[in-house]
Amino acid sequence: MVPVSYYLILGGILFACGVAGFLIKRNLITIFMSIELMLNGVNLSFVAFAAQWQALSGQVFVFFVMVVAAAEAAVGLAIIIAVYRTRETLNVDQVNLLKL
Amino acid sequence: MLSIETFVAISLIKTVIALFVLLTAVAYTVWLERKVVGHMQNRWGPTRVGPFGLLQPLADGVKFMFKEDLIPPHVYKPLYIAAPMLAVVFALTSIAVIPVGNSISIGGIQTSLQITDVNIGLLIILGVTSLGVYGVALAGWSSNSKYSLLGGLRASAQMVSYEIALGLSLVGVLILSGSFSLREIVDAQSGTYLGFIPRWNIFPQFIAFFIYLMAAYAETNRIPFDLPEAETELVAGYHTEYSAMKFAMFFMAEYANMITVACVASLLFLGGWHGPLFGPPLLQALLPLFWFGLRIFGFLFVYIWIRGTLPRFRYDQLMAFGWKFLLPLAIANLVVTAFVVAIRS
Amino acid sequence: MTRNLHLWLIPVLPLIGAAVNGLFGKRFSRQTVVAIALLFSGAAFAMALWVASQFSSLQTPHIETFAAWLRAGDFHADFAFFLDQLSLVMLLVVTGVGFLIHIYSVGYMWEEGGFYRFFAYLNLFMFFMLTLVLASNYLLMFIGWEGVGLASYLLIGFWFTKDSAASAGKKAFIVNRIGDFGFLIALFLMIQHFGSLDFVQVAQQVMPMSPEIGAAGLLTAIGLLLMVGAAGKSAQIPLYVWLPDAMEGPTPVSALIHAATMVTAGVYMVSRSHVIFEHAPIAMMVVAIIGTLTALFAATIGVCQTDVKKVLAYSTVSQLGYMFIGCGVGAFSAGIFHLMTHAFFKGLLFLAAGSVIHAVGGEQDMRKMGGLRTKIPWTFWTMTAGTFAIAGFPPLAGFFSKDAILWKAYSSPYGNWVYWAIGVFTAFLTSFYMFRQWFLTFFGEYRGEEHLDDGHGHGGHGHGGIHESPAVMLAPLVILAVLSVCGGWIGSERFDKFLAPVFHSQTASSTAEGPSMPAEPRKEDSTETLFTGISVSAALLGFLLAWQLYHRRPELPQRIAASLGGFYQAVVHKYYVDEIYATVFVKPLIDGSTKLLWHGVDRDIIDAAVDDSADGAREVSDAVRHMQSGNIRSYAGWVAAGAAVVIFYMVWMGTR
Amino acid sequence: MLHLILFLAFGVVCVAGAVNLLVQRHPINSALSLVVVMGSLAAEYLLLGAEFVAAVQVIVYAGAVMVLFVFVIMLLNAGEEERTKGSRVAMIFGIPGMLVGSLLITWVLLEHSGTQSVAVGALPGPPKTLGWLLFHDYLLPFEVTSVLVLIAIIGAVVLAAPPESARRKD
Repeated sequence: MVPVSYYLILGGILFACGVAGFLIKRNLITIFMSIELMLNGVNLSFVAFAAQWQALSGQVFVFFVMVVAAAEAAVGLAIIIAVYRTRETLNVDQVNLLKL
Repeated sequence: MLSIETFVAISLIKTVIALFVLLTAVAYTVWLERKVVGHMQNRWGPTRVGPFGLLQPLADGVKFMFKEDLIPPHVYKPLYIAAPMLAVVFALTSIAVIPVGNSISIGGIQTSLQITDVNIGLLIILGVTSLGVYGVALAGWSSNSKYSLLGGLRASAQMVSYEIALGLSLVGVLILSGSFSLREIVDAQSGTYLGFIPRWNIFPQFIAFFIYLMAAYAETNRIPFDLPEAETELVAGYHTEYSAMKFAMFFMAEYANMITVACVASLLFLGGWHGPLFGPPLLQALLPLFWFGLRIFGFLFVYIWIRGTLPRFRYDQLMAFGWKFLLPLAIANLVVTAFVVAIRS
Repeated sequence: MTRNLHLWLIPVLPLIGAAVNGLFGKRFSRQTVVAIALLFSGAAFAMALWVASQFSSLQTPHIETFAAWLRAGDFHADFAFFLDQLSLVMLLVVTGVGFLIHIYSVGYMWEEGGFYRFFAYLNLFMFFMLTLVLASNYLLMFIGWEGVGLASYLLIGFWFTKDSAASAGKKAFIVNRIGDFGFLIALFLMIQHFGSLDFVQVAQQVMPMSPEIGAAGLLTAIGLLLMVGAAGKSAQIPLYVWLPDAMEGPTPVSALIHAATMVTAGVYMVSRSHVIFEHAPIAMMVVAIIGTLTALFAATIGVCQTDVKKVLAYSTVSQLGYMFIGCGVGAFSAGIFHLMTHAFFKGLLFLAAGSVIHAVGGEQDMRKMGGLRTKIPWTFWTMTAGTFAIAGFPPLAGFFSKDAILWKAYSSPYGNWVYWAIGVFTAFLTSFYMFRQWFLTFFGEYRGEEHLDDGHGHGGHGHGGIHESPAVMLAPLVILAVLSVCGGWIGSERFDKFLAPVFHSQTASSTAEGPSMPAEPRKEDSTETLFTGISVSAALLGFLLAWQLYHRRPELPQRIAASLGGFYQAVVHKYYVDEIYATVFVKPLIDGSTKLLWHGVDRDIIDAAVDDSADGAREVSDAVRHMQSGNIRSYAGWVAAGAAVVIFYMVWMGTR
Repeated sequence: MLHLILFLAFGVVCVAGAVNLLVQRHPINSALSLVVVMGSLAAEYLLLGAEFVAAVQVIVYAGAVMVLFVFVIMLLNAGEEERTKGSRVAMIFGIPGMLVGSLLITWVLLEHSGTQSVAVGALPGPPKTLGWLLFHDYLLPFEVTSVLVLIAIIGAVVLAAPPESARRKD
């Protein structure tokens, strides 16, 4: 028997790691992965809450999050490719101008 | 309910048996391929080691093990070493959920001919095979060679693309049987149509079977979709820089994947282990295994046959085939199947 | 109530004409425009005649409600039309005279640009005027009231490229606004105290109230405010100044709007509100005094005017003063009677004046006319009829109505001999300046210079020399002349009886009004005859004086003027009223607006606030924009910090 | 007990993977760490009984999304991360903000929820039931997400397609 809060805290840690990654990483792709990490943390808390409240809706929402994450990954990676094509770098600190 | 100890013991025994059978099968698939292709090309294939060259796989194994393990300079070492292991691990994992026959009882303990029976077995196979791409992709990238990198890129794009068609082709079967459990899918195929046609999914799902066949060939990087290792253009593709046991691991992974695919095809489309049962009880117990093995053999033979027959696709043709032909076809098949099932129920 | 007369058709018909002409008229030929305008105004007239023919069978007042308009709490105002004897008279006058003037305008305006625009405005005016007349509550009446103001503004400024016309339009509009302001406050008071603006309901609520004799109260306030509105619309002291300037508009407009119909709206409104006024003797007195003063004042100015239209304009102001005397002494029916006859003869006079102007090619100065009698005989004879009518010669229309008012001014319980005396003096002045005009225009030698010689003087109607107007203009003149002659034969007694249901039935039931009304019909015939004689002789005196001064010895006026000196100058300059207004009201207002409101409030406070906030925003942005570094990780840092704050706040709120 | 051990084991792997993602400087290592995180999360889902979610997690996340990441890393041949000092704000406000937020959330979670425990497979999510939910109760969101995915596909194609000028040269 594991308290639900453990799962929630695990999810929280993953989310915090994602935020931290977003803040400290310089590589666009890694930053993007940090976002995925955050989403995964949220997904875990969804499933944990679903177990706590005995409601399958929580799991259904995980699917939606996954679909959105997949769509986001497709578009995001396409954007990264486009950025790399014009800037020849993946370092966000050097991608700080709106113009090309 | 079994005690934990018995459960672990039985599982271990089953795992060991399955691994042994699988690895042997892998080895002899290689032998079979060389033999069959040789005959197709009007030559003999292996003949020297043992009768009909039957010990050739053993000799190969010994050779791989004792060859010098070269690690080229400028490779990214951790992944260079991990990649073949990943490949072989994922290839061997999926065997865990494949049932090879009904339950048997030995010494009063009822156990199924399957390492573990989970109700989402098919999904696990799909998941594990989808992870298999990492081995190939990482090998290609970590070798720090343009041939390998191109091979890895091709492999990852190809496998991700064809995985969609593969998954969708299976959904038709899933709709018919209403379960993810491989055992239940097989059980749903027992009996006959009109008294003499076996109730196999291949008959109502012929298109799905075709799609599955094509997609599976692409997933296992076999001719005519062996672009990642196209030796005429990429030397040896993603495993150009590998030698000795690491190379052997990729080899094993490829053949193990072939066998997995053959197993899934047999289970999903060809009725699994169902077949005529006769003779004494022991024979009755073993016959399903035989029927199952026969189907796998037939499937592997087709693999080899096609390898000996068809030329390789161009890469853009491969992608176009996957996205513009197989995927729409799979979706159409899925829609029609769902519609028919909905009408019937 | 029993029958549906479809009264809404009467105002809506001209509206359709206005819409068609206004929206599409630019592409129509002149003939089409005329056809549309005449069709719809004529249809309205025909409809009014039909209604009049049905009138005897109606139960009065006849109210037709078409739709609910405003609802706010208990208060509600409907789209409802109200037909009784009073509105029937107005209806006939408006549609009839309006239709005639439409016809006249066809000839008068034929050469002008913006032809379609003129008729669209004219039809629009008809719509609003009919709405005003037919409205069953003060609010709908107010809509018509404002609408005719709008149409008046548009038509005065019809030649908007001319500066004086444009500013005359503005002046009319602004002066009218002052009056409307009073009217509006009166409406607010009514809403507050009676909870309704419906004529019937207001009357029912006022009836039981005791008259505010010797004390000013609510009804007096309402009455005075209504009078302010009426003074604005009907050009009474002190708001009459716009009307003479309004002569900048085309002459048919002056005839229709600024003589026959719109300016009488104030009289109509006061008559319509007679219940309120009868309960507020002070208000009545104010009405009478204003009317008297205006009549006299305007008449004296009229004596010295040289512009043919200006004379008529001041005459109109003066005659409106008569109507208010009538209303102010409680003789509403006499006022309305004079309104009707005035519509005939003043419309006629204006149209005839227009015809004269037309004939001499746009010249309006009487000093440059003369001897036109033989050249434009039709115009001469019709104008003669109008002049004799307004001067009050029996048996023409003006005699009867003016006489009725003067008699009532003396004999009515509200009356006073002073009103009568001034009225008679004004009648003398009226007769004098009208015949002055008559003599100056039609007799003597032609004093215009070059016009006879060259035909191009007035490009528009320049077929050489002085010429009679076309038949399309003369026909309305003749009809109106006939009406001016015969219009009075109805007799004020019969007219009074006809309107009695409106003015007496309600008051008769009122106990407060008891003693005066039944006692009133008892009058000494001899006294009345005497009074009639006096006023007729006043008119005759005016005629003789004018004849003497302007026909026999034309050099005399100059000398008289010279001997009068300052007073004459004052009269010529209209007593400097415009200048006084400019100094007393307009200039302080402009200065105040400029210095205080524009420079002080607008520039230093409002604009400054806007500018300073813009500057402040720019400075703040300047400071804050460094947050927008373009660095994604910085943005993420802000988001994280903000999220922390939000979480903290939520936790804090949650645990408190 | 076994439950707790498994939870902790996979949890530790999870957190280790997440931390490794942060620490590693090469994107491909980060990507693989993330795959590990996702794999162990799938195991956690299994512990909670969400078997279908676990399988989808592996197939979609680990097997497709992360493969895409790896693919892009390979395609762009992304090198080691440079340690540039691009943003002081992220360090001055972001990290403390993140820490404060995390601590607050942790505190709230510990204080106000989760005293109850869940058993192994607490809420089984069989595919059939989930499918019923998805296609009945959540049909509209489902369709909306399908539109979203369609848009994403089109967007990805448009964005990643070589620019007009490059294509014309071919």
